[in-house]
Amino acid sequence: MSTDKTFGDYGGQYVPESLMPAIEELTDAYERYVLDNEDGFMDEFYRRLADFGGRPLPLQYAESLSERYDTDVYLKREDLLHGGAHKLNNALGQVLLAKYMGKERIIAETGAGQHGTATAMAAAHLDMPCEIYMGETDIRRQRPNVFRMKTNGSEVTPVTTGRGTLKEAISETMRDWATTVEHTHYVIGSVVGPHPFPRMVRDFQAVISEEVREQVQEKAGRLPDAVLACAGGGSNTMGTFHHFVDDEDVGLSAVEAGGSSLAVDEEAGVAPNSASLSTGEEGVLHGARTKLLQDSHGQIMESHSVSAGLDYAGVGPELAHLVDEGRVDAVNVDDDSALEAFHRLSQDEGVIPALETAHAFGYLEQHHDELGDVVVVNVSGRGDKDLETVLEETEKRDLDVAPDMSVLRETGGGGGI
Amino acid sequence: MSTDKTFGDYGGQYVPESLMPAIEELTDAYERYVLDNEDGFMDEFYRRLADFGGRPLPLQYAESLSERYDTDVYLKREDLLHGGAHKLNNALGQVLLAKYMGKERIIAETGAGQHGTATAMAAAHLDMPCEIYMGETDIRRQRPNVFRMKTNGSEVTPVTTGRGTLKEAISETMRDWATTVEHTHYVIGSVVGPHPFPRMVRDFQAVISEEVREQVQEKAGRLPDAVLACAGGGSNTMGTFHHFVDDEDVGLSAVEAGGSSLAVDEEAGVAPNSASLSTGEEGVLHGARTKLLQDSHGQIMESHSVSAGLDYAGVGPELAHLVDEGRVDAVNVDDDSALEAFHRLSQDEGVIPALETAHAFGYLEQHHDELGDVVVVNVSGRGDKDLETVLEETEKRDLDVAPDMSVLRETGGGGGI
Amino acid sequence: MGLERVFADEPAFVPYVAAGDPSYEESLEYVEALERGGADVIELGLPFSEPIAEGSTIQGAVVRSLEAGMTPERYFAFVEDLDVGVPLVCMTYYNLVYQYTHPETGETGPRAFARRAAEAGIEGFVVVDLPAEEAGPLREACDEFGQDLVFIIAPTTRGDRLDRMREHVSGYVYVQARLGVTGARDDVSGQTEASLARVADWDVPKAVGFGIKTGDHAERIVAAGADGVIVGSALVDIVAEGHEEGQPTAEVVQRLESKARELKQGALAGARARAGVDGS
Amino acid sequence: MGLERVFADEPAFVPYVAAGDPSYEESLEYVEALERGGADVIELGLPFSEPIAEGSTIQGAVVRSLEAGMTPERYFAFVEDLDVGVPLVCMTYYNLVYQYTHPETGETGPRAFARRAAEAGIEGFVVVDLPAEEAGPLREACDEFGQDLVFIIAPTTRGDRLDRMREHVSGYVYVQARLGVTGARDDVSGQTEASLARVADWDVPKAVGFGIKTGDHAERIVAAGADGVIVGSALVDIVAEGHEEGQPTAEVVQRLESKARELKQGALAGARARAGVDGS
Ligand SMILES: Cc1ncc(COP(=O)(O)O)c(C=O)c1O
Ligand SMILES: Cc1ncc(COP(=O)(O)O)c(C=O)c1O
Repeated sequence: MSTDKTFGDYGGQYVPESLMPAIEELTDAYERYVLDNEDGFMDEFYRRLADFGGRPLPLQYAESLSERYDTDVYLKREDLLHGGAHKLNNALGQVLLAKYMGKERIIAETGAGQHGTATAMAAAHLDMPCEIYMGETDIRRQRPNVFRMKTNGSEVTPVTTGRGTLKEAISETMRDWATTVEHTHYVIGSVVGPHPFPRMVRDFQAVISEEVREQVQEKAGRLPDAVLACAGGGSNTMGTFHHFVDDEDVGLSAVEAGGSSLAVDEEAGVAPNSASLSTGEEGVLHGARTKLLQDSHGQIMESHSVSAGLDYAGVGPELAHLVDEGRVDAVNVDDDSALEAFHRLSQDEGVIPALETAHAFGYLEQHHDELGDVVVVNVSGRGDKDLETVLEETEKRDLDVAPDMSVLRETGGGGGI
Repeated sequence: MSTDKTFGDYGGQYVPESLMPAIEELTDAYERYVLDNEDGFMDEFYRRLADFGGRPLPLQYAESLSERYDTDVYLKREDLLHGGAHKLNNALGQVLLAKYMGKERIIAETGAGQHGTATAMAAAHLDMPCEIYMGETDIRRQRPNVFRMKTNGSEVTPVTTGRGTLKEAISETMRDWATTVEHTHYVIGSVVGPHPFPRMVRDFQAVISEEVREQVQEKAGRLPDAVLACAGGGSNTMGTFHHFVDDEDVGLSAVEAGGSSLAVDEEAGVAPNSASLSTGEEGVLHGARTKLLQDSHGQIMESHSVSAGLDYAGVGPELAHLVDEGRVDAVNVDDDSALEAFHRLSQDEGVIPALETAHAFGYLEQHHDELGDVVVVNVSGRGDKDLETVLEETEKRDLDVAPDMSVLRETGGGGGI
Repeated sequence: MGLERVFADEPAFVPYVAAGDPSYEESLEYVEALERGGADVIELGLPFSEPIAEGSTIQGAVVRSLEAGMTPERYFAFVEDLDVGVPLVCMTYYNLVYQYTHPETGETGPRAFARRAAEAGIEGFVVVDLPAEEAGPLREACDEFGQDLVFIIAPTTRGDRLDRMREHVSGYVYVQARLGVTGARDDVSGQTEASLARVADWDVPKAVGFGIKTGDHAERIVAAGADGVIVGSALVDIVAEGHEEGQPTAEVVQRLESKARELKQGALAGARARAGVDGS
Repeated sequence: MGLERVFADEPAFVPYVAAGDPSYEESLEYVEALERGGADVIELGLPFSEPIAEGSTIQGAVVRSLEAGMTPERYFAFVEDLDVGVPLVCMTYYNLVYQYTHPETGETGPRAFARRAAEAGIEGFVVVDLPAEEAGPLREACDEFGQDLVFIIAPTTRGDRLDRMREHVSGYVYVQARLGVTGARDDVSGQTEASLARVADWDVPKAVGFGIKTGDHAERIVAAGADGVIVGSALVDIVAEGHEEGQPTAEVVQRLESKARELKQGALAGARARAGVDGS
């Protein structure tokens, strides 16, 4: 079997030659183990996802939201996956694959720290040495996740180039890989990078829609009218959409971070958003042709979002293709709406979502009357990691739904957590 | 049906008269809804535990530990329950019961904040106003959990009496209840308090052993030789033991916090441990006769443990009874061993346990060769809430298994998280 | 059994303070002041570390007394040292009763506690967290040593519970004027009359407590049918203020005595009002 | 196609610097100094914001150049402003090629880029993240405009891949001396000889790069069979040091020129050694 390297015009393998052999070896392993279930790889993957990860995860009927929107809203609870986000589906798959391939070491990049913690957990579980690259700025912003990775026995290496966030961490991990490629596997954190990563990560994440498709038919008696997921790189997105792509009547919306504005500052090289699907231009970054936030010369922009996990200038090539095809709607929601949605879901449903996830609920709030009668929203992760950010960002704003946090101030320790 | 108020000599209803009518009303509701499944209460409870809570939760074969101890070790993954600990089983059950009883408001105490967050989540989910009492000291130590409760829309009220920890928070919640008892339900956080709480909380938590009993027979082909759970108040403990109590060949060990020492300072009224089952004397606290840490006059001691959730001077009356009967082994593990076990499980299995939970693994480390061939350990919660404490406490000590956290210091922000 | 006797002729004033608050010596003088002010029975608190039924005022008294070294044994010594003629009732929580070891007999538990209390001169008990259902052992000891076991009737106590308590009560019944915890209030609860009505046909005296602060309150409560008023927090507030502001003991004694007088006079006025009403 | 020509007579010295590092004006002088020092071809970097194959030295150059305002258009102006006689190769990443819009024709993409480069005088390209498999469009444009497309052979490139690349390569083959990213090292990699052996029978010149720092390294690599040495980081280090320490441009020019001379002499010495060996 030989898989297509591209999705329409997107995808491909734009990497330094030193990585090409590893990518070919990985492609071969992907086809054998993942696609053909050689040596029962996929069986073991599913078994570990169940026993270690906690799958299957519920599709919860959201009572308050359904009433609020007069629409049946279902929550896919990826926040309940071990580690607190969908990221483990992919990390576990890749670390296991690395083991089947005889690799001796794992590296990964991380932005918000969710992919890093998932990889560190999977590596500890499967007894693989692991090193995580993380921007210095992100290390400062996401200390609990740094601690979790170290606690799981991983090395965490600060990346000091550029702004010190996800983009730089990916670049740095690719540099490590270029050196250690013979015995090291690079566990990329989303459906990005050179082939076979976008396809392989999607396949590992597709367990989400595999479950949803069955669950929604059982609970609602039919397929949904709309499926919503936030999109950074797009792994939870493609995971949630995959088994619905052929169901033409199911609307698929990828909700990106609109940040503070969709306008860009070309001079400063800054896009105050991460809406690469909605506003980006085709280009080549981190191994794939896809939609990017870039200036007119092709230099990559610094993206921005209140949610670190969406803060990336690129997006998965398959999503870019599905958007061009008209199969997936690329939409976005700004920081304020995401914060409001964060508070609303927490108060109304008792589920504290990740800030990334909150974007999908911000979109639901704004467009619920266009989405039909049965809507599935993927709760890609839990918000525990975001408490500090939400506290700070909420205090800067005048949001309708925010709780009064004065008890935190009054009992000392300042306004922080 | 009329349930027994005591377990042997333990239990009972030692509360001010103003609470007695509420306790009788609750007993009646417990018997009708929980025991007799009136109006399908238990069906709804199980359905919500599944859809909202994520049950059933896996029983994971622990590969590294099994190899280390040459014993089949299974982990019951309550850390994967929504909220991050077994606490939701109880909180959801009680908030739902309050709804069936027509109550309009929920109050609860919390120590580490796990029961408070679980209650706040359940209250948000079921649309009940909720107020949580929490010691001022604990608020300072557990800020993320305070934030989570507030985010879920609960009030958090600081308790300033005494040392400002769990014991004082329980007393203060009872005071609120004495005032508001007619329309308010007090969701107590463990198998403590007056009848029917110990029995009812146990019944809600018994879903743990109900699942384990089936899972272990499926995976190991037989009942376990030993079941371990940490014990603070004892709710995860009784939940994990309950369906094994009649299986005489299954050893049951309740692992308490040995703190820094089992000795007590009678003069200062301080026990530097929370080992009430192992070392306590019979007495009456918070509504029940049970084993207590108290001085020779009957004044309650300030207990201590590195894990806030075990830091309580009392324990559930049923556990006290089962220990006296010889059915349950009361054992304990000190702060150092718990910290080492925390790091060991994180590194070897990729599961970061709560510090409470870590005590059970500390006991496994010390006594694995006496426990038989199949051992089940309840992972009562995840350790995310404990990262700050573990960092501080690890730096004070010279532990064999602790990771090097210098990356946190070197990237600024001090040594904290 | 004898506490009924103090309610026989006129409405009783029943003050509460915590023994040993803020110190053993001062507390002795305070209790004696209360008698001079007109106390008919004194509820003397034996402080417990977890006072779940107390508001912040009495919690404060408990903390001060414990920090000054109060123990059950010192409490009984205190009772013996007291120079008062009115009956004393020990108000406490059950764990102290349960844990008690008699210093001479070595016996432990309720009977030992009741014996030692009797030896010291205590005539009755209010055990805040001991409902009638759990009171068997102490009840028996009280019978043996000729003491009264006083129960509290809450505004929520109705029906069967009321009947069961009626069987067990002796000395007087403590009618809790409102839901909640102890603490002085600025009003008289509307629940008081309803509560009194529920025990109207009981043949023990009815003493009303919880929230009574002034002579005026006392008057209204007695006018509403109470045989006595129980006042704690309003007195403890005086002790606390004296302690915090470093007032001379004599001054605090003076203030306690006059507050007691105000409350007793209020109660008497209430009785006159009721007699007027009854006679009209 | 013509880059082969510079390897014909003697081993070539192929320096790399980033255009515009640390400023447009200084950079012009630095490139010219390299020619004076003996460069045979110059690889002139067009900086890309995500230089995934570069070590920290060249990352630094990229940042300095971009901050000083480098763009593709300014790069071509820079090439036109340069006063050098040796051929120039544009070293960059694919996105800049892909995004390029020709200022006159308005055409975009590889062909537009190659055309503009040809107009400016660029004779070849190394596109770091463009493996042979994805190189079709640029390959065609190079053919059209008479330019060479240089590929990198990594130590991991073997078997089929090697054969495929052999088909596509022109000008010279860039033999990567070791795994990893660019950066000067203190030793010569043991992988160099093995890599050279794998392309020994190719009919294009073999230039070895990655980690070469000294004349001695250059000598050993040429002695091992290379037709040229590519040196980047060791030169960029001089530019960086000059910039950070505020050295006069003339001094940096001087140091670059003498470093270039050292490297070129090393390469020549290597050729003599090889000739001696071959001749023995
Ligand atoms: C909870 C959560 N959701 C979504 C994302 C975005 O990633 P992706 O678009 O690949 O799903 C992240 C990334 O960290 C995340 O942590
Ligand atoms: C994770 C966890 N385990 C155990 C406990 C102890 O409570 P219990 O003994 O009632 O299970 C707590 C209490 O907060 C907890 O959070």
